[in-house]
Amino acid sequence: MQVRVQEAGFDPGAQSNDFAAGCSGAGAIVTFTGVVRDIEGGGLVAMEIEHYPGMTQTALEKIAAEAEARWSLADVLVIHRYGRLKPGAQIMMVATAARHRRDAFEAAEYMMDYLKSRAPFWKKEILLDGASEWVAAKADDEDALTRW
Amino acid sequence: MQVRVQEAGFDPGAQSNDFAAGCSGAGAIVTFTGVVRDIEGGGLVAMEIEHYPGMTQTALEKIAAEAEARWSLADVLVIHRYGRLKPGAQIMMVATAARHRRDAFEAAEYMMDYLKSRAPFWKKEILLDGASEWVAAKADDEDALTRW
Amino acid sequence: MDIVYFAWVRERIGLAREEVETSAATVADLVTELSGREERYAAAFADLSALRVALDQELSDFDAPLVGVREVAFFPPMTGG
Amino acid sequence: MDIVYFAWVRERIGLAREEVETSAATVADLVTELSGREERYAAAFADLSALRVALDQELSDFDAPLVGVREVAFFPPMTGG
Repeated sequence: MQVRVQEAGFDPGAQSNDFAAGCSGAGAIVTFTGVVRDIEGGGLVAMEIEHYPGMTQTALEKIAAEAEARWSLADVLVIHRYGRLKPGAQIMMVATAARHRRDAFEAAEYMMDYLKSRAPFWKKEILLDGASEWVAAKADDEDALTRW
Repeated sequence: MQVRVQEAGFDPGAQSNDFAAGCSGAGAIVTFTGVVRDIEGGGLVAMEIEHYPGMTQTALEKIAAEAEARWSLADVLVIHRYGRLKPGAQIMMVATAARHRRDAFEAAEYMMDYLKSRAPFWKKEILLDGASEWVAAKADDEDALTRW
Repeated sequence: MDIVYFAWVRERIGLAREEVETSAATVADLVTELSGREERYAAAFADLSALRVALDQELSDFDAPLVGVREVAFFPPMTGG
Repeated sequence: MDIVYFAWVRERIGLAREEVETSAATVADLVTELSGREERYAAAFADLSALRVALDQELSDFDAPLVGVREVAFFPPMTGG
């Protein structure tokens, strides 16, 4: 398991190649990358991501450990950034490696669903006109957890 | 939509970075990479992938078009190799980009399920002792299509 | 009409492609005709549930008519991905 | 006991962290105590359904006892990923 909470940017392609290289024997690699997207109509200057430093690493490791317990996985990677990110910047990624594609897909979706609602991050949109707004949690994201 | 049937190898990380760069506005990128894995106990020299040249491109484009019709996607990428591949080599990849993660995940899983059973590829394992064996289709893979 | 074979069907029949003159009305009729020709065809077509067919590069089935078809392909279930 | 605040809870209260002396038995009691102190606390805690709480960096709930707890965190629903 590799879990990294960092302010620095990362290269998702390079990360996923490194991850895959460490998982020989796994036939299936799934990655998810989350990217800052502009708001409807444009005008997003940046996304500020706040987190709970004492808790974040542990919370992410718990989510990754639960995925490893539920599915048959060769390895799991989670990277999540905090700080001020521009539109187009990578926010986070997860990667899973498994013998079988279903395990890799489901474990990646599971981790994403839990990251959305159970990892201590909060996002604030900074707009062109100087305004800023906290991103509200979506009921859909909370509901997604009932799948698991 | 980008669909490529090729003998040459490819770099999944570079491909997924290129793909993501062309999809600004999509917050969610999912990739699946399939890798040749050794058989139980070792001894796989190569995987030979035969295909139906006249049909393959069209069959993959149909699968990708159906994914684009069913989910809200910014773009879709499919790369599938044929020829003689060594253990550890990439066989194929799919990538999906969407505003929302659920679309990106489901479309990628859908394409993989259809690629497994509806794209005209056949795999033969070449073993150390000189023997070779066609990989049999799995009932599980056929059953997977009933999800959709 | 061109007939193409893939994977173990190709290996068992010993040919990747051949041109045949036939008046078979359906794929099943064509299979019966080919199976009657030589043992290697009969062996390849012994269990149709283990075979798939494409007509002019579109998946089809054994009941399908052959009217206007230029290329028939026989192969085992596909194993892509 | 340390209390930490995140996101708009931090902004509304105007503090990221503070140390308080309290004999509150549960999180709910602590919330009542803080809300009685100043309007900015009352405003931040007005709708508990919009808040989450962690005790010593583990998600918990408002009924949980505070015995032995060193750090209480209040924040809105998380928006990771």
